[in-house]
Amino acid sequence: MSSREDIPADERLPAVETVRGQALDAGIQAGKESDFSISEDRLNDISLRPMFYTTKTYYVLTIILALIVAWGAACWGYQIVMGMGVTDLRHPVFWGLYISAFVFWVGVSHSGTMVSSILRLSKANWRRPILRGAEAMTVFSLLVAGLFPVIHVGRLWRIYYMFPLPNQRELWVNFRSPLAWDMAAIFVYLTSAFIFLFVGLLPDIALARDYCPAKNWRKGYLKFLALGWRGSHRQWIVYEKVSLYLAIFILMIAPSVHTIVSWDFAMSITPNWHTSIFGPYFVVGAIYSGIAGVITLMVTLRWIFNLDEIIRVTHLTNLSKVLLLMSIMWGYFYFTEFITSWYGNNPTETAIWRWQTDRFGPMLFTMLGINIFSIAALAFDSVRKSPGKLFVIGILVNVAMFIERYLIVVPVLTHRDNPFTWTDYIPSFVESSIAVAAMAWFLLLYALFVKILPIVTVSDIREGNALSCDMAFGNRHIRVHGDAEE
Amino acid sequence: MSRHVIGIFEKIENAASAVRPLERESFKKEDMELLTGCQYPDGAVIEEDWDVPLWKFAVVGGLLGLMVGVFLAGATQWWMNLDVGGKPMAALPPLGVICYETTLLGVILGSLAGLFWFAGLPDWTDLPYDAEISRGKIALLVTCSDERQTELVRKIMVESGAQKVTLTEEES
Amino acid sequence: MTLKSFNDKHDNDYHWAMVIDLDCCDGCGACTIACQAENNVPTVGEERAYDKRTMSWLRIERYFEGEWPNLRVVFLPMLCQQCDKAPCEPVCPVFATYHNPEGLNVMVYNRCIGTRFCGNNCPFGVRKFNWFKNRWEEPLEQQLNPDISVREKGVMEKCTFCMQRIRRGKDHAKDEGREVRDGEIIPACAQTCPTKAITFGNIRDSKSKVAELAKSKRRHHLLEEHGLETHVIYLKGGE
Amino acid sequence: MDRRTFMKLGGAVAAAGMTGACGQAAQKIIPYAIPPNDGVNPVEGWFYSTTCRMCDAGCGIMVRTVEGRAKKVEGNPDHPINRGGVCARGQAAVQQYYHPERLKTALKRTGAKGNNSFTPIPIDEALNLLAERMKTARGKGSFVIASDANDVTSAIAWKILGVLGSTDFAVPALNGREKHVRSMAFAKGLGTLPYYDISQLGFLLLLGADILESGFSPVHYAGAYGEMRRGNPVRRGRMVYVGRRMSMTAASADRFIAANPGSLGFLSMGLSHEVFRIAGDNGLLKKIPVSLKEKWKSALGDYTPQMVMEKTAVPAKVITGLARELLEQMPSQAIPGDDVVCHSNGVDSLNAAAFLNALLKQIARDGNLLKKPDLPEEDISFYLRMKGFIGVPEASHDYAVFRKILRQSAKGQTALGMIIDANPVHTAPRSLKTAEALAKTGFLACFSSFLNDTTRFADVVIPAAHFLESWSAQIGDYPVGLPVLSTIQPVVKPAVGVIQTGDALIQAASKAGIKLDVKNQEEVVKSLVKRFRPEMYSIPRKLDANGVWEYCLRNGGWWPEPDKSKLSPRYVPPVQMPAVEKIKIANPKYAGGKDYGFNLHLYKTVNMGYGEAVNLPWLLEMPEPMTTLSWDSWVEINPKTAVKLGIDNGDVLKIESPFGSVEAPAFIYPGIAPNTVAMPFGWGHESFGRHASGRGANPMALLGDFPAENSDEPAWRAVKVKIGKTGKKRKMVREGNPEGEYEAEVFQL
Repeated sequence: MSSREDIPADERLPAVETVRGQALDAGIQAGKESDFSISEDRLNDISLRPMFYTTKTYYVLTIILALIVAWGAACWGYQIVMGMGVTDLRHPVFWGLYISAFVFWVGVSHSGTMVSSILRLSKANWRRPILRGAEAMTVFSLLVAGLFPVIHVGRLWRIYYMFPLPNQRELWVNFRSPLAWDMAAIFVYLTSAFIFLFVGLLPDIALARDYCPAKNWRKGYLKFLALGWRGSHRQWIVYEKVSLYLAIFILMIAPSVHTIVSWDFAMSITPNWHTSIFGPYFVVGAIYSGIAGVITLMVTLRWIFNLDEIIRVTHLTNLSKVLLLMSIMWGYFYFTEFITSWYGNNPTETAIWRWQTDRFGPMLFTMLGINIFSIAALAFDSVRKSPGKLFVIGILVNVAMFIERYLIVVPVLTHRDNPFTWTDYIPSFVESSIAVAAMAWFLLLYALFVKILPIVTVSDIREGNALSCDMAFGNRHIRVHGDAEE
Repeated sequence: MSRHVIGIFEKIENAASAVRPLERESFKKEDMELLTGCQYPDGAVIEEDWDVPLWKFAVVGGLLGLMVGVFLAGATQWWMNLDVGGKPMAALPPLGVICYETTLLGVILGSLAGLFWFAGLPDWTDLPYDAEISRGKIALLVTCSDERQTELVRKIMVESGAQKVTLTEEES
Repeated sequence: MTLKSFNDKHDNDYHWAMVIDLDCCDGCGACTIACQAENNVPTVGEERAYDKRTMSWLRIERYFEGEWPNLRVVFLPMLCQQCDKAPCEPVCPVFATYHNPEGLNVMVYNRCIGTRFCGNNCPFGVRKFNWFKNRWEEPLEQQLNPDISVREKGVMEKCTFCMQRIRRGKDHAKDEGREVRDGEIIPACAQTCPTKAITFGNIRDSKSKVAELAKSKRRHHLLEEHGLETHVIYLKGGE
Repeated sequence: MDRRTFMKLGGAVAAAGMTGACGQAAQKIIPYAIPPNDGVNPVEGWFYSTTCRMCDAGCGIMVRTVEGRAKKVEGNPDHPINRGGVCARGQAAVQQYYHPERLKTALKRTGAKGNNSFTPIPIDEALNLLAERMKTARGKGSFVIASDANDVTSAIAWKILGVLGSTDFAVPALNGREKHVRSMAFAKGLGTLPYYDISQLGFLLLLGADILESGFSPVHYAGAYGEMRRGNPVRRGRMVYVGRRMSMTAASADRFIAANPGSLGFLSMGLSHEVFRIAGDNGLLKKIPVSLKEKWKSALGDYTPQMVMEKTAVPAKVITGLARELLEQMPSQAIPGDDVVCHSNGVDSLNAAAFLNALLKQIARDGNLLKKPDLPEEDISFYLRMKGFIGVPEASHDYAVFRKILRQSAKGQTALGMIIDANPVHTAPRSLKTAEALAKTGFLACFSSFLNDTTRFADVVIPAAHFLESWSAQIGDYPVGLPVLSTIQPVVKPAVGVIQTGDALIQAASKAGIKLDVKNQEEVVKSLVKRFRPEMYSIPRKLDANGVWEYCLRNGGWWPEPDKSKLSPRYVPPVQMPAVEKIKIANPKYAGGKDYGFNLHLYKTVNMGYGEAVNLPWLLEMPEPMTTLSWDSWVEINPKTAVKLGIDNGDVLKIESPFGSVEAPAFIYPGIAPNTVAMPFGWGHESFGRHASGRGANPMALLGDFPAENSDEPAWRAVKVKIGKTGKKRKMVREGNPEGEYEAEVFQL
């Protein structure tokens, strides 16, 4: 078993000089060097560099995130001890920032699996480098999303009533309640997303096991997690079939989860929630904010870990095209929801829309402004080609979608059917710090994941390289990607 | 006491070119094994044409999931039959929602079980392996029974351009 | 076999209902204090009252129409309407609230985990949540009614039509081996109402006062368009 | 299949278990969610009849006690005053009894008067101190200030005061009581407060009378109001309110008519004029002697609708309409309220209203439409003799007595002062300088359950027993058509460290050598019942003395069963017609000149009254019916005026009157006239325990020594104020939403 003996023991890898963006693009334009002409070793070095090579900034970043998460945990403890009154929730606003954050994080989690399974099924070749990043985002944002119903519940020490455990007094869960569906859907989605991520990771863990220097602390668990993957041809045949099955079925689960989350609102008889459009509207909103999340993450990974040669600008451009498509679809659904209640003239609903435009006016118009701006901006090629601009759009879209979820939950509850109990709601310090800590918790999980398991899908990229070659086409050389099936 | 000869090839063509002579030397397909870092199409080196019956695991998993779903959303509601908002006891729509979710969970767990079953995972015993395949190389592994066969295989491998050929002893 | 449950409420001989005559109600609020005294409902102090965390199960909603001097005022005592098709029941994930055979929307306090979906789904906004731990100072806790529990923080609560009085009335009736007489069971609010605007009784017994008032042409159910089949029947004011 | 086997099955083969359960009859596995009917025995508890003393209406209540602890106040269904109803304050009696700040020991003053520094002393030491003072105070000026004068404690206090040679027994209250009594005398009626039986009325005109929230007996009138509306299935009584503010009572009226302040006397005369004219045209006045009609014609002549319109700003057409309704929907009556009484022209306006009522009753009597007489003859004398037993004269309610006490004390001429359950420092206009006067009394003994503003000046504070744990009896001040004796008995064992006020007085008096023929309050009540036993005809004959005592206690007192014969319309006493020619109504005069632009309209809220119960959290948190505010006081201002002055909800305003100034947050209220601001009584205690001290503003600072023409009581509805913004803002706890309150069409009411 030979392994890279020349790597110094304290896993300080020689700084791999990576070609920065401009030089690389110049190469492609010239048509000389093809997209994936990185040599195998260089591919391994660049891909596994984020995992093995830890800079000082990384440590500073993780400590800051850990501190924020600790502060959030302290706030949560304070809320448990004092009671839900420390939030600004009141009668009749029973749901607030926590539930809108819950919907946001479940939304962000959708595009991870959706993107990777759709692209995997449609054999789009540019999917390879971004698969793992998206799937990891799914699992971690789902972990964060699953946290919010637990935080928002009034009696945390009785939450086991929510699970159908057989008990002496034969008390079961009411499966006619959308919250019970929620619990089932999120549990199913979390396990399947986790399996999807793990099955995708299997060959790369084997590769990392081989690549990892003997005395590195990762050797032990990598060897264990690789489950003895030898890369034999029979294993690959089974692997290919399983990943096909997983891609299909996770594509069936993901939309159902966000539909069930939207049914938390649509099943109630609260004025603006009781609409049939909520299912698809939430799913499209989820994919929209999810893809924006994927783009943002890809650009940050690319920038922090110098993965310019792996996650190329073409991938980001293709992703931004999908984002453009999703923003237009989201606009379509939002307009449908608005015009139905605007035209229907139901007094309670029009009162809520009026209340939403004047009390929550600034939030509403920033949200709509950002979404319209994102459609306009993404129409320009120059924007789609520059990772910097895409990063900004991604962040803006996610902020807008958080506001949009907030505007679904809060204005309705503050101005409900009973006009006597109309009130106002501004998230308290405890609520906001828990929401911010949740974001930090997501980033912390992601940062730890990058250090523990390879973030780049090396075996997929290697397969892409193997099955593609340069073809002279008239005076030009073009890159052709083969497909094994036909 | 079977011995394994592992030949490391740079290019897929060299590895493919080694197969024909080996077959001539009456090595059957079962003796040969291809170890690669990424997935190569079937038949590129060895023709397996093995149609993996994974659907069995998926279907069994799905049925189990359906049964759990019916139990949760059907039986428990019937045992705990409280009149809740005028809704029937074991209402069909919630039953449908829960069964959809649990069936899909069953299918996915079934596929995972299928992966473990067919790919022979998880066995951490040291089967013959060469770390070079993680660096993009292709390894062709041939099991042979005696000294003469290993020498013959080594010769074929070198001829068809193997970078390195190693021999691993198998005690048992 | 139809999925009829054993506690099917159609063949039960009690179905409690309340009639509130808005023509007689003068908004004095005696019922709200009587309800607090009877059901151990806590007071929450000024800051928490400002944050809308008061716990009273029954409030008088005062609506205006027009302006000075031809101003019209409507007093609407608002309590849980004990809907037959209660929207708050199916959404509770732990069966903390259900409909008992006597047509009451019952709240099981120690089963509630505080997801508060029932509060959201109630169009009348009559469900109150224990945001904090309620405290009764030194001798005040001696006033607590032993028949009804004191709720913990994190639990939803609402008007129960003075369930403990219904139980006591039925217990007396059982001891004497007879049905519950009309007017024998009276909740705290109906008992204390100075203008006798609130009547309570078994609407399924055609001779009861509630059943007779429920047939008056002034009868009115709140938010009937939601199809909730509410069991608090208001009699509109005026001619 | 019981639960233990199910537990074993639980995790196992779900499918098998599931199919098995389906065939199972569901009855066996009944979750505990539906409690079985038997086997659960709710706590029974004991019910004690007593009388509520949270205000002096005296409703009969039954208190439920469990294991010796008072749990709930419930109305006594047979009691004639409240017929089973109890108001919000009555319900809070139990919280007052178990209040954490109740005094548990007697207190002696250390340090200067007024700085609330006391040392706890045993009760009999305090009584010794009081006894010495009683010995020396004979003939040297002593006084008693009490919260009411119709129960056993005041009887004992009055006896002791008599022995001490003084008749200064004062019951200071700003409810215009003395004027009511004098106007009843003018109308040749009873020498007590008027009673209006509204339960049978076809049309009720309220002249600024808030009878449902703050009149003399809100719960009785509320019950009668309910009866008037929905009592008889044939006809629904109509109610019209004329006044300056949409009060809680006005909100229940069918129609609200705005009128100028202090002008309702003119309106009564105008209505009498119109009624006289229309009745004359329709020939309803045949039975009235012609000479009387001539006198009326000349007296009412100049009160034409046009003249009245200038005075009251009520359109002439509306006045004629009201008069016509008064005649068409007989029997009808007009109840004068605070707007009529407590203004500078109070007495005459009240007489005008009394004349209007007498005229209407006369017409109804002639058309024999009267259902119930006010009070049958023999019941009146029986009621007066019972009041005589208590002994405190009606004059004690005159404000003159209270002014005399303050004047003498200020000059230091009073040796001994006893304050029984009253808080004059808070409930008397600040300009009367009650605090300084009480500080100068020789020795001030306060009998109170709580430390309040007045006990700061006390030399000794004796912890009074709560009415739920003491013996007493009350003769209803306001005869509700019947003489009512309500007994009060201890509901729970008296707490240790408190003493009934009457017993304390008796013990102190006996220590001071004053011979009284009773040992304790229970004796007094027993003697009262024994004394009037022969005339209590509704008590069964065969009961012995003890049986009568048991009967009274169980019944909650004694009242004659309404004798069917007396109610028949045949029997209608002749209506004495007051001398209307003597009524000269002067134009309303105001305290406060031109630069005081707004009329001040003070009123009692249904939950706070004059502030006796402001330290109860239930009442503090109860939203006041009209403003839905709680936990603080406010000043109401008309929306248009608020826009003009740039005032918003919660802006703290400085309200200044010629006598003083107060600060309170503004509340925009559509039910108040543009030139008027309104404030509730009861708030703004300086020291009344943790909950009430410093909460809200006390409007008494705005009232002054501006007495009506011929009565000593300050005309507190005749004060003008000016408003200034202080720039501060205060968070107001408001139940209703300012916009939402106008959106009632959601409920299609």
